[in-house]
Amino acid sequence: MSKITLAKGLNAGLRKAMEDDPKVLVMGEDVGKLGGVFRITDGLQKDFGEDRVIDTPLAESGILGTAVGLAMRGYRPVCEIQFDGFVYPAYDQIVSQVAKIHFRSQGKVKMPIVVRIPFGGGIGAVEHHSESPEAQFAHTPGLKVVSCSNPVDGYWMIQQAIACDDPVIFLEPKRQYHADKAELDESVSPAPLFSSRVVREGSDVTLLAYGPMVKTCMASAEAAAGDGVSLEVIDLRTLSPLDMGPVVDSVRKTGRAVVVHEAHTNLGMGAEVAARVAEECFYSLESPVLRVGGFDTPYPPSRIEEEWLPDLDRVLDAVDRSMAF
Amino acid sequence: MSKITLAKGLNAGLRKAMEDDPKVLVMGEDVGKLGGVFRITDGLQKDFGEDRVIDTPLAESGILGTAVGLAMRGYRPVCEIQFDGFVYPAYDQIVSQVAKIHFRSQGKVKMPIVVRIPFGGGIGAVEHHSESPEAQFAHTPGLKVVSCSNPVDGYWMIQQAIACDDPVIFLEPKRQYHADKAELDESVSPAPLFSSRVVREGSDVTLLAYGPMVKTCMASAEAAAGDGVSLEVIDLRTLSPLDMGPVVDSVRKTGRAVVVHEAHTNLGMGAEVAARVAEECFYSLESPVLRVGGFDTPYPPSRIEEEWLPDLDRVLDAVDRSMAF
Amino acid sequence: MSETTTPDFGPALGEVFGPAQAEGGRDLVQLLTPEGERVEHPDFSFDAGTGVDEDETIRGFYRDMVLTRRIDTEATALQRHGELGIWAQLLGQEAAQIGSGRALRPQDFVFPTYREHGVAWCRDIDPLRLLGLFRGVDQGGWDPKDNNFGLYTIVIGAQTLHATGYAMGMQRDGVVGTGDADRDAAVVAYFGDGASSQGDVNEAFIFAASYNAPVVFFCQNNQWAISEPIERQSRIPLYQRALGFGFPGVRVDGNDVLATYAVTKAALQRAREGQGPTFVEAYTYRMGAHTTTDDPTRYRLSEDLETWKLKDPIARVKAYLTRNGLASEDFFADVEEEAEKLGEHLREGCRALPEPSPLSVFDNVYAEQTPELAAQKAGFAAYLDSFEGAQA
Amino acid sequence: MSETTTPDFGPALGEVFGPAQAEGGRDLVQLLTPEGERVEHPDFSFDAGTGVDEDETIRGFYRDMVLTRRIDTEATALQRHGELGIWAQLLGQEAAQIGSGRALRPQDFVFPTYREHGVAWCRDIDPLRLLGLFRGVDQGGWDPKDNNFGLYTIVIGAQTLHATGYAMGMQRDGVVGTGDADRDAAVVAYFGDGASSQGDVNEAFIFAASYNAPVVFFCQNNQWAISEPIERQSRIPLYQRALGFGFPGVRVDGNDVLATYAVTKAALQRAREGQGPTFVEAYTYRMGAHTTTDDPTRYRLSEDLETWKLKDPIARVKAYLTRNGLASEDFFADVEEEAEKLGEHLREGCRALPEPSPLSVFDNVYAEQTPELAAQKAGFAAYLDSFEGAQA
Ligand SMILES: Cc1ncc(C[n+]2csc(CCOP(=O)(O)OP(=O)(O)O)c2C)c(N)n1
Ligand SMILES: Cc1ncc(C[n+]2csc(CCOP(=O)(O)OP(=O)(O)O)c2C)c(N)n1
Ligand SMILES: [Mg+2]
Ligand SMILES: [Mg+2]
Repeated sequence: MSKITLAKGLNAGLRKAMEDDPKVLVMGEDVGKLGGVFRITDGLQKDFGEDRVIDTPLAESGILGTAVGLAMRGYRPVCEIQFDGFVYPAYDQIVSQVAKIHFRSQGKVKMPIVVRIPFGGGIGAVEHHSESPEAQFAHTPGLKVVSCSNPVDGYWMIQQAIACDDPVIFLEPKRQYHADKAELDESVSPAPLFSSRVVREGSDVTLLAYGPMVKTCMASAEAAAGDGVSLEVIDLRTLSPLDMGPVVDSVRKTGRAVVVHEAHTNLGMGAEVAARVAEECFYSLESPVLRVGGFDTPYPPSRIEEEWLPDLDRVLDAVDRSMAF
Repeated sequence: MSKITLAKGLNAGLRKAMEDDPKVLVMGEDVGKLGGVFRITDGLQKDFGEDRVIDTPLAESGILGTAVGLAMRGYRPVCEIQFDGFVYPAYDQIVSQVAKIHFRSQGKVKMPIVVRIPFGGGIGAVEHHSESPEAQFAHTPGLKVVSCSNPVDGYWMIQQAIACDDPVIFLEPKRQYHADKAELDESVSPAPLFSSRVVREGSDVTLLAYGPMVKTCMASAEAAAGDGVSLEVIDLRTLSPLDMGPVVDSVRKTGRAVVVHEAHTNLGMGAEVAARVAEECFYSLESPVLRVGGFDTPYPPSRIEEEWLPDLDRVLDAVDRSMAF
Repeated sequence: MSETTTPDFGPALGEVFGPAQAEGGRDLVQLLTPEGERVEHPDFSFDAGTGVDEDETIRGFYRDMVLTRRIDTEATALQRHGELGIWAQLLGQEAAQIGSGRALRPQDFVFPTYREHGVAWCRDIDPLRLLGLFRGVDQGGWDPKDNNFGLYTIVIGAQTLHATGYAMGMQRDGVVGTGDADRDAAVVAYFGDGASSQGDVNEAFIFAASYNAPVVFFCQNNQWAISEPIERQSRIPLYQRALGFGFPGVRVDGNDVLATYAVTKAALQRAREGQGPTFVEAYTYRMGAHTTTDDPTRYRLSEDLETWKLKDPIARVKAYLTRNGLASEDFFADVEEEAEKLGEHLREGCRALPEPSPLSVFDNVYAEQTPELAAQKAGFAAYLDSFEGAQA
Repeated sequence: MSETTTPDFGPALGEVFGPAQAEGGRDLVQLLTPEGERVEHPDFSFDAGTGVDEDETIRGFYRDMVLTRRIDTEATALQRHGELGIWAQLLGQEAAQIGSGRALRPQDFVFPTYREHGVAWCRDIDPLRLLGLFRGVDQGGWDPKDNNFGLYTIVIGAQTLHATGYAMGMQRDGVVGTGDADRDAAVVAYFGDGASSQGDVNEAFIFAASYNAPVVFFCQNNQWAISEPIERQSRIPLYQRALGFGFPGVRVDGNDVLATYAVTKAALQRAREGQGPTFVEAYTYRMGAHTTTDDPTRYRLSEDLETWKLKDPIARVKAYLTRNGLASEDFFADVEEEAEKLGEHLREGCRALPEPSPLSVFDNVYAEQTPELAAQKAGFAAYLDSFEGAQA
């Protein structure tokens, strides 16, 4: 057993997937010699060659569009989008082609494409480098959307996403890449890709999060415990489809829920979760599902990003409001 | 006073805006001689010339990108996207440039751009011609999103959108273009652009809709009245910002709400409205806000689109479920 | 400081503007004149292949074009009778499609737009299958793997990137430049003159050049993108676009099936041999409306139509065959009869196309169905049953 | 049927590949050699303008480049000291930026990328303002209208379309081709070699050509897009891209300030006169890292760096001025002193840059604030106050 970072977990997962299946390709800007600006593909081109680890011209629509053709030819492209804010030039290919070709062809053509997107803020970057575009993809039928929150999930989830015959938008919390290390025990088989997980049990309020905000929620729960407030934390992991089972069970127990994400609150994942929880747990709810998200403004200059991003205090503030209802 | 269709109302509104302000430009594919595939810009190039009514090369990103430059130069471009499904190639320019430039420039650069999008289904068209992309824009700070539901609103709202100094995504229910006629009384001054409106009073359940679904909800209310069920119908008109005032007032009164739209239910406008209503009307709600939307599948082949689209029966079914709660 | 006189920047604009679209420009490759006369070209010649009867081949082209046109007129009629929601006519583009389609080998792969009915014919797609999309019963009724013919793509230009990626896949599969004629393969990406303005199409050129991918970019310049003339998209001959990306471009008379065949065959050969992409501009004309919902009288002159009628792709082959006694009256009669049968097949088949069930919409959203969607399907099924119940 | 021999498709690939990037290729416009010798070019010559002292102008270029380089080294140091989050270095591209920047007239408009610090200098933007974006206190601290210099754009290629649209606006404002030197205006769109692959950039070429817009596409080919060499983006000299779109392209020695000035000035003149767009490829080299967070040793050889050091844009001008006695020791000393002062200005000014308030984020989302957002701001203000309270 070894301790690994999220970056290492993803890198090892990609390597494993490429070893297991010769059809797996990695493509994107600077993924070759450089190993990606975050080094997630570090060493892969050296070991698997330029035909399988492809440095592409600087054009995201081109990356996704050629990935579609490669998938039709039987390959399993893993496309790296360098930063969240640069996925939009590829948005048309993703929502009108990648997402629809299986449906259009009545199931005759599969699209086993993974779109890796380092997402979220908190790294002191300039504009377009801290976006959270998950809702724009989760709203699109035909796509599956997941986000890992820790090194071990990173290692397994990227392999599961690559093995999936459907297109998967794979959101990586870039702030966590080199943050914490965790034990990877290969002998423990992973949970299914499209499943949510209770990562901390509690009885007063349910915190729902994914990606970078799971850590924030765990810290909030720890702090709350000190004040005698018991928070249950669920790592959603899968955003489309949502795995509502654990969520409903938890809220039926606690009667209160707070959804936390960095994405803009308006029409963010929190809206969908809140709407569903309200519908499925109507009589159990002692207060409305509250949302703690990025404000409905563009992502701010980095000097004030920490104030803009949801943090422990804002989460606990929402918890208080929920319990005061 | 004259009776006009939505198509005529929009055409007349565009003409009025161009007469009132020489800086107003119309640009897009086939908007010139042809007057657009729906004839919304019919006759404008003839009367205002090729410099103000611009047939563009076949490239949506190019249309929006050049519109940004024209706006910086002091013009007010009104861009026509030929069909909803073809706005995605321009998605990057819209969400990363049009939406952010005013913020990026700390208010020094205004973006008075209107993006006209004929949206929604029900016209027996092929793939990509019946999409409802509103949520993907409403989630983006910096954009304002509105939808007209009738000829008179069409006439006024397009002029108000063009007069607005912020970028406005203007969604036109293409199915309604040539459907019903309405009296246009120029002497009656219009409601503010970013306001919702109660279009039918009722006491049992509140129906919330916009664009093409307003007509469906009005018909549903009419039918329900026959069965002694009183439905209040609100035409949201503005999707970002939302005008929650009338919605909250109504739900506090009825205690029940159903949101209706053609867009996919998952993360559609209904999710946001449901989340907000739950938060603002928690103690008034006698049942959870229910949603009637397009299914979470790609838009279907046209022979089954009528079954796929929300209709009177599905709305009333939701009303029943709401009242049975 | 306006005394500055502008120095020479290479090709003078006058020169560049000159041949733009006029008569196809000086560079048009033609092997069969509108009058039906064979002519020579320094670079390209019609070669049916060793051991293949040339006349037989040309009669085959004639048959293909007549039947393709019949598919088109029949489908147009079906739309008029309300059997199709819309139809994209190819009238006038038969030679561009048959000439290029017949230059393909089985192992090659085609990425069409929504108008490649003639190419579909060459790929042995039952024309009936083409109608499903326009009737609204499906979004493409064939399996691309069966005939190496992709589904129709409606988002302008998107398929050119798919084609390039597919060609990159062929390179990785080692079926390019092996010298084995039955093994080496290439891809053809069809697109229109209007599509040449899309970012995706230009990115496809970038990727294809960068990886030297075996793809032929086959542009049918039919002079119009709905109501917009080619001049709005490009002020120089379209085939010259390729020069900006570092691969060859050639303009061929798209109404000349022999020239289109010869040029496409050569371009495919280059691709298969590993020499990379080629841009082929088939210079033709959209004789019909953009689609059955379009009204061309709003934006173009009937005179143009008349001049192009004189260049009809089928008439010139018929003239060539008859004048040189290469086809009998019987031959032409047989083709006509075949066309009649085909028409019947389409008329009857169209009405018989199976209607989709409302519930089918949930089935192929994903290869691995989600519990969410399964539940949504069950709920909708129950809802629909509730009416059955009501009626019972 | 592989007996088919491939006919001539125009430019043989060998020929096309040939000059690709080697030594800038046969077509490089150069007026000042790396050794500091003036040379002639058939099409372009350095002309400071009537009544302007040429030596004075060249000394000015030298000063501009030295100060620009100082801005760059100073900002790089500030980043190392944690005062900036990141910095995009222009080391080596001074001549490309000063040469083109000085060719501008006040009424022209510039659309930069994130690296045009030298052009900003020419537009009289206080370099301090450039730091805000990289320090993270704002996203561009100047008003584009003040100096006709747009905000830095980070999404690769997006600004080339903005530039084209702005140029279309100039056409509508009647400030193109009037013959009035003080009135006629043009736009310069800066972008990089990597950007040339983006759909947006190619669509900008399409629109500019279609409307003959007065825009100069100024591409700094610094050989690298982060870790990817120019060959990944284009297998032919980039300036030839323009030929595919029907307007002239020219490759200039981007390390030669005189040649860059002459070529850009001529291209701008064409644009202002209404002759439409021009593509200028400034052939240069990114001597530094892509940004301060990049590590070029992972992907390129130090030898390349060494060869390019010999082509330093500043050294050659200094050599020219000294060898020909056109500048005194004092002049060079003064410039050095000025640079020192500038460095001080940046060091002190950077730390003094005003910090944004967390609440400011709500203020410029819209020109017309929404009730929603006003409420969100009020709520956040109250939330923040609650802590003040706590601390009090
Ligand atoms: C991205 C996109 N924008 C707009 C449209 C609407 N549209 C359909 S066909 C067409 C014109 C295409 O012209 P061209 O490429 O020349 O092909 P042709 O129809 O002439 O065969 C347009 C604008 C579309 N299908 N996709
Ligand atoms: C659309 C988009 N994709 C990716 C990036 C990330 N990125 C920033 S700079 C860069 C390389 C740009 O290279 P080039 O155009 O040659 O300009 P240079 O940095 O060399 O000046 C990349 C890939 C981006 N900013 N925008
Ligand atoms: Mg066309
Ligand atoms: Mg570069």
